[in-house]
Amino acid sequence: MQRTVRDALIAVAVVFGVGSLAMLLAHVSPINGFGALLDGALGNPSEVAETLLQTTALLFPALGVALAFRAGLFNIGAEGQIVLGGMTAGILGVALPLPGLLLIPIVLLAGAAAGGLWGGLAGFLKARFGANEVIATLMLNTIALLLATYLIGGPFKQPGAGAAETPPLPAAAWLPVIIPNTRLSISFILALALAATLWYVFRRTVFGYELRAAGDAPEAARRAGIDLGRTAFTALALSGAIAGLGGATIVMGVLHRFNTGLSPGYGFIAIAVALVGNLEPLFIIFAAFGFGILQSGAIAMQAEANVPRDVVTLVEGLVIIALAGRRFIVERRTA
Amino acid sequence: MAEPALRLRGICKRFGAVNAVDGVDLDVFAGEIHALVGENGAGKSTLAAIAYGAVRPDAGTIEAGGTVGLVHQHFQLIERLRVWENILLGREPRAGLRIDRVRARAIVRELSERHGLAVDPDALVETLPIGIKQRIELLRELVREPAVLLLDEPTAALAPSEIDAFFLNVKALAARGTAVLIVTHKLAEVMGYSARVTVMRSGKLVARFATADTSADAIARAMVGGEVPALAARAPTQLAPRLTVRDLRSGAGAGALGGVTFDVAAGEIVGIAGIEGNGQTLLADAIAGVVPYTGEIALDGRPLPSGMGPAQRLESGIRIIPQDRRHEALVLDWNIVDNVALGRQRDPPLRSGAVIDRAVAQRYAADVIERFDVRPPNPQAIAGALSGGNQQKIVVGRALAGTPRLVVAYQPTRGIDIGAATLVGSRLIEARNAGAAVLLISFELDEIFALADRVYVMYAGRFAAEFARSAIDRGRIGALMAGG
Amino acid sequence: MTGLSGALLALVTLTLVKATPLIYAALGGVLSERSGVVNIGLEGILTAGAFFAVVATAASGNPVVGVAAGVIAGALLAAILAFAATRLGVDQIVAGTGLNIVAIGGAAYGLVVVFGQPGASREVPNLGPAGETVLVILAFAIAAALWFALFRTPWGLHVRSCGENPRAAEIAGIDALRTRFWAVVIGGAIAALGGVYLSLAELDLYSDGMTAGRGYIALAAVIFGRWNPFGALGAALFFGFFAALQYSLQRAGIPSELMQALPYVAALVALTGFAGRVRAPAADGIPFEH
Amino acid sequence: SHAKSIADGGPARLGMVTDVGGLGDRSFNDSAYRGLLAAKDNLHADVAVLQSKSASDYQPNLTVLANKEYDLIFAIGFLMAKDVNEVATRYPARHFAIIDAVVDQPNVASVTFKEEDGSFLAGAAAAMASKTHQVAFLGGVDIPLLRKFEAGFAAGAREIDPTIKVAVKYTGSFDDAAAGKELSGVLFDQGADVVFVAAGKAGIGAIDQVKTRPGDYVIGVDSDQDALAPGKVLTSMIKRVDVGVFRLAQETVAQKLPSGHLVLGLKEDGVGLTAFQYTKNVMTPDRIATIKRLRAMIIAGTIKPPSTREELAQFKPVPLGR
Ligand SMILES: Nc1ncnc2c1ncn2[C@@H]1O[C@H](COP(=O)(O)OP(=O)(O)OP(=O)(O)O)[C@@H](O)[C@H]1O
Ligand SMILES: Nc1ncnc2c1ncn2[C@@H]1O[C@H](COP(=O)(O)OP(=O)(O)OP(=O)(O)O)[C@@H](O)[C@H]1O
Ligand SMILES: [Mg+2]
Ligand SMILES: [Mg+2]
Repeated sequence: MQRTVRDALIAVAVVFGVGSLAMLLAHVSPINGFGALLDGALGNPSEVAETLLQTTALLFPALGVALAFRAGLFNIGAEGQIVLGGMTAGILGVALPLPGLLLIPIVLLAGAAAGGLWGGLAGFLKARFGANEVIATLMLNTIALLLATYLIGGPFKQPGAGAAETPPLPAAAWLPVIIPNTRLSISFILALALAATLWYVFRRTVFGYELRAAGDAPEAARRAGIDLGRTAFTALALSGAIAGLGGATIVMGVLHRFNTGLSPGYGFIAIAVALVGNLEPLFIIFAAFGFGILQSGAIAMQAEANVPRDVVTLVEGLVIIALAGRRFIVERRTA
Repeated sequence: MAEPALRLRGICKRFGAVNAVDGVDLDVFAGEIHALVGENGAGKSTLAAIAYGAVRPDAGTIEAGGTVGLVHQHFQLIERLRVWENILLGREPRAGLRIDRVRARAIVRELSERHGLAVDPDALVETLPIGIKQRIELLRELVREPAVLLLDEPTAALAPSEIDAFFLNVKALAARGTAVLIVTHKLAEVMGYSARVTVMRSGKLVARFATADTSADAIARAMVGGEVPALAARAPTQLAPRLTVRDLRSGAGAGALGGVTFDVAAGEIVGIAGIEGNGQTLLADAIAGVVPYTGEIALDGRPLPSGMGPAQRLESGIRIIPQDRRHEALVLDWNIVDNVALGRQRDPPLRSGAVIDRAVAQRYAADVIERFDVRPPNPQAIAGALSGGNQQKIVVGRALAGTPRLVVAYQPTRGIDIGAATLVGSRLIEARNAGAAVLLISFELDEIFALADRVYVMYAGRFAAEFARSAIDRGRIGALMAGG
Repeated sequence: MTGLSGALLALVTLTLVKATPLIYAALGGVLSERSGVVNIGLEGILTAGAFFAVVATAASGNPVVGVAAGVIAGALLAAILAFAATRLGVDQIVAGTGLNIVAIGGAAYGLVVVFGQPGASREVPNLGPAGETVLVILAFAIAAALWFALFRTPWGLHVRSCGENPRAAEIAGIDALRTRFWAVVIGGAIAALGGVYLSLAELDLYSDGMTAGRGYIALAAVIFGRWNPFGALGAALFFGFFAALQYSLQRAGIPSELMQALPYVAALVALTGFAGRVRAPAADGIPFEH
Repeated sequence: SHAKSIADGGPARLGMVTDVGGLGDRSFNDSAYRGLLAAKDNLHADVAVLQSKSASDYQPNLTVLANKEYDLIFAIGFLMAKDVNEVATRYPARHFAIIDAVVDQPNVASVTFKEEDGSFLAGAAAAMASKTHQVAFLGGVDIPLLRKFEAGFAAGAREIDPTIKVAVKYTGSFDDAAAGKELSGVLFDQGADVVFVAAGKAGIGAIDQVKTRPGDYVIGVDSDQDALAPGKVLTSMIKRVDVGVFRLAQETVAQKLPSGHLVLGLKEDGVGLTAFQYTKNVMTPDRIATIKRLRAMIIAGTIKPPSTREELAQFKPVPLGR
């Protein structure tokens, strides 16, 4: 708890400190800059809805990244898992002739399965061959993007489409909107529910216990009957599935089509979100909301205060560096 | 007398709450071999590190009449570099920009010949046996021509013949004027080679003898500082076959397990005596199911195939007290409750459905804390913050909880104080009395003699002999451990 | 005949063009990892090199000044990672990931601050064909020099010992943290030349996203090249060849994505050990404290 | 949140969202931006530009501008058609404009161009300049919009030289300058000596490529790219996105909120060639005269440049009657 508060304070300090410096470089008063950012993120209900949309998009992969971290594994591949989850949802959402009540859960699950397959592949390589999961998931990111570009541009190309994207999803495959006249869909509720579930799983279940043991003391866990290979596979597959589910919700709830550019780097920013949330699912909700404010407010900041929104990317990266010293060191040294 | 080559005065060093070294004075003279002894954790390594300059003391002065060399208790070699690279690291001969490799090899060869420590300069360290690695450790210090040489348990991993050769070299060094301080647990070495001996206990200097004027017993009494508390009494038990091991082999090269056959009955403690590195680790790991092996292991007549992992073995009632509690037994970031649950997380009533029953976990932890006198008696205490002895109590308590069928205890009292060690020993005897089979693997003969009903002596991956408790012959076992 | 040899020459040239940035980045990675610091931030270092080379060239009008600025920028960015990895003892991989994000965001932001426009800088005088040739040759020269330095000089032995067992290195009187720090910084300077090549030789401007994942391919080349400068050089050329081939084969029905995926798949295969045993330096990625 | 609306005499607030090509493409997005800047300077409008780095940026960008009550919101590029449609539905009180696509909503104005007409002239110029009887087209992504360039260009070349060889390649993206450089190199190596590049940022790479190739030319696109490599860019097929943007801005300032479909061709000066300022040595006065004649014939409807590959297959050169 204390650590979480401290991490959050560090993150806030980096965001405002470095953000202000960068704004001064662009000859913008930080008060105007951050004012526009906050106003753009939270100024009216429709803006809050957009912020929650960004929160949701970050929450899924952040939960996935956190799950892997808890098992002592670094899933740097959420970005690719989002792409494949989204692609699968995009293709199946168009292709499956099912009514909405069936279509939505099936397509969501298929998206999760695709992400899970991708994460699981890294997990399999680790469990079977001891392949380093960091490099594996990193490589699989690009492979996923190329695969999607190939499939969407080739075999599954929308006739006459101008971009690498699938045809629009039928309305039956759209996630129901929860605030009228906004884009905020039930995916937000789904993400919150998932966070709560993960919280319970980590805290209470045998599975969560074994996952944490494998992450915190692998050799002790192994001798306590925990199969490290299987844990690595399961953790990375689940981590990928959660990110893939996130990708599917972007396609079904936001874009209503799959486009290879569906994620502006959510999978990477999710690392910062997971770290700021100290890998605790319930704290991660708040971290995701914080980053959601940055992501969505940045657009208004650029429009209204003339600060390039890239400043937000810059500070997000710095938050990751600032918090890289947490927690993992112990475990990796003893591994 | 001449000026000492090494002169320590009033050395103090604290680590947190621990007084590792507490006001120690020590002189080592040129040409002298000075032994430093004491129980685990007495502060010997810390004192050596301070004399070497690797650890800064909180108080006290250090004067040395020249270079000080230190051979570490734990090997510090770079496995994937060559022998000459390890020995000359940081003082490579140069030819222009490059390392003069011809000269480097020559230096190492000359050094190795001069000290009678044969090594192949071009060999990769990772391919070498432990004895040779120890030579490299020594050569790495000798290349600096130290005036003072500190040796921290240099023979712990050496075969007896290697030990003899090693001391011949040390004596030759001393004869050439080097001051030698040697930390050791082997009183025979102290009696055989040292001129003087210093005894430490709990960071303090408690005795100093001229070796010629004392006896091993006197030194031992000084180390312990009084009488050892009494162990639990062994009750007569009904021996019933439990563990059978037939021609068990595992691993390759130095430290491999080369085919052992034995039984441990329920109600019996079988001790395996031997010097570290003679296959004991693989023996314990094979029974634990964490290394592949050939041959047979069976529990109550049920064979345990090589591929069977720790989970099923735990389920069949096998409990292991591993050698490295910090890495192999505990999750240091976790509290006592969660650690006590480790390994039992799938067994009801701890597991209820997919969930861990926290009330049961609390009860388990309270039980271990109570039976083993864990301090502090707080179930929420984080394992990593406990002292070594208290950590070990949790590991042993967890292993002995319930009714284990077989307990494999690997150095169960390593690095813990005599009180805690006695408690652990008593609990092992009680488990035996209650019908568990106990396999006790130890490098320390005293531990074996105190606890075991039967003893096997292990050497080079095999059993050299078997002794019943009534027929234990200290001298004979010592010789067999050394390969004699 | 002349058509064929002309096409072949074009392919060789293109291979060199595509491989050069990868060679620099991979060599920087080799040096860093040999000292025990995993550098996931190569992509960010390429970005910084490319960006600051253009900024300095725009300011001075002289691309040679740009080269120097790019190299210094890469070294400084690497110094952030090096400092975090050695003095703060943080998780290098997490920090490296942050580094990439910082560089990408920073360069995009910098474009607006320096050039007053987002997306791409204006054109600047570039190094020209002669300069480009020098940079290509220099890549090979640095590979050879790095091999010599790592495997023949005392400094190289010290660096490698820190990557294998920093505690042992310290016992031998080597300051492991300082050695690691400078290996990462020099590695960053070398890697940055790859970015300089992209912006001042292959093109004459900086544009967002121009590194296009080359830092990650370089990481693959480090592994595929087994942490050896010549191995990394070979791997970079191999990947460069397929990048070049992709243009010629584009209309031959082979999807270009397949070609582009090749380095990444090759790295996966290398990781599984199918292509022979790969062993990273023993202490690669593990924080160390005195 | 802001001071005065246009109705109260305040400045018009004009927002613009670029596609993933982004500003700095020296072509499509930049051209639109010039129109916006002209509106700022000449019409005293407040302007804001939001760049899109990926497809998922389109809607948030449009939504922010809608939330901030911009008077007219430009979506630059057909990639955003669907998103404009959705946001326009959600914000019926706001006004939008989309370039290069038609969105059928009362509060959306659509602007498209007759690219095939301008490209036809570019093809004619290329055929006249070519010594190898080989010219080439390098597109961004192989999509219907780009095929209007491709078909028009090939037809124009054949109009001048019926047996000319026209090679066609696509870079696969609009933002990969390096790919533009490499692929244009390949086309030159294969014998083409004039390459028409319609590939966004990739075109910059092609211009870089041609700088070192004596006797070869590229034809620029969208913006006037002639000065990027004087003498090496034969001409640019400009597409006056800026004209379209400025016209809609004017209507907005005049409080006539635009809607409907605006098609800009040669006649409206929506497309056309630049004036061969640096390439007079190849583009002799009589060649320029031919281009002018062709332009007149297209405006008059005598020549109907093809806009698809199918139409191109049917295309027959029209006698020029010189
Ligand atoms: N770096 C350290 N941090 C904290 N405590 C330490 C550290 N090093 C040693 N200690 C503690 O200091 C005490 C003395 O340790 P030391 O290693 O000197 O004992 P020793 O006599 O060499 O024991 P052994 O016979 O087991 O080698 C022990 O309680 C040990 O746990
Ligand atoms: N290497 C180390 N690094 C950090 N802390 C250590 C280290 N070794 C020991 N400690 C800490 O020093 C304290 C004493 O440890 P030590 O193992 O010496 O216990 P002890 O005094 O021998 O206890 P006991 O009497 O139970 O055997 C503990 O708090 C332990 O966590
Ligand atoms: Mg102790
Ligand atoms: Mg010691």
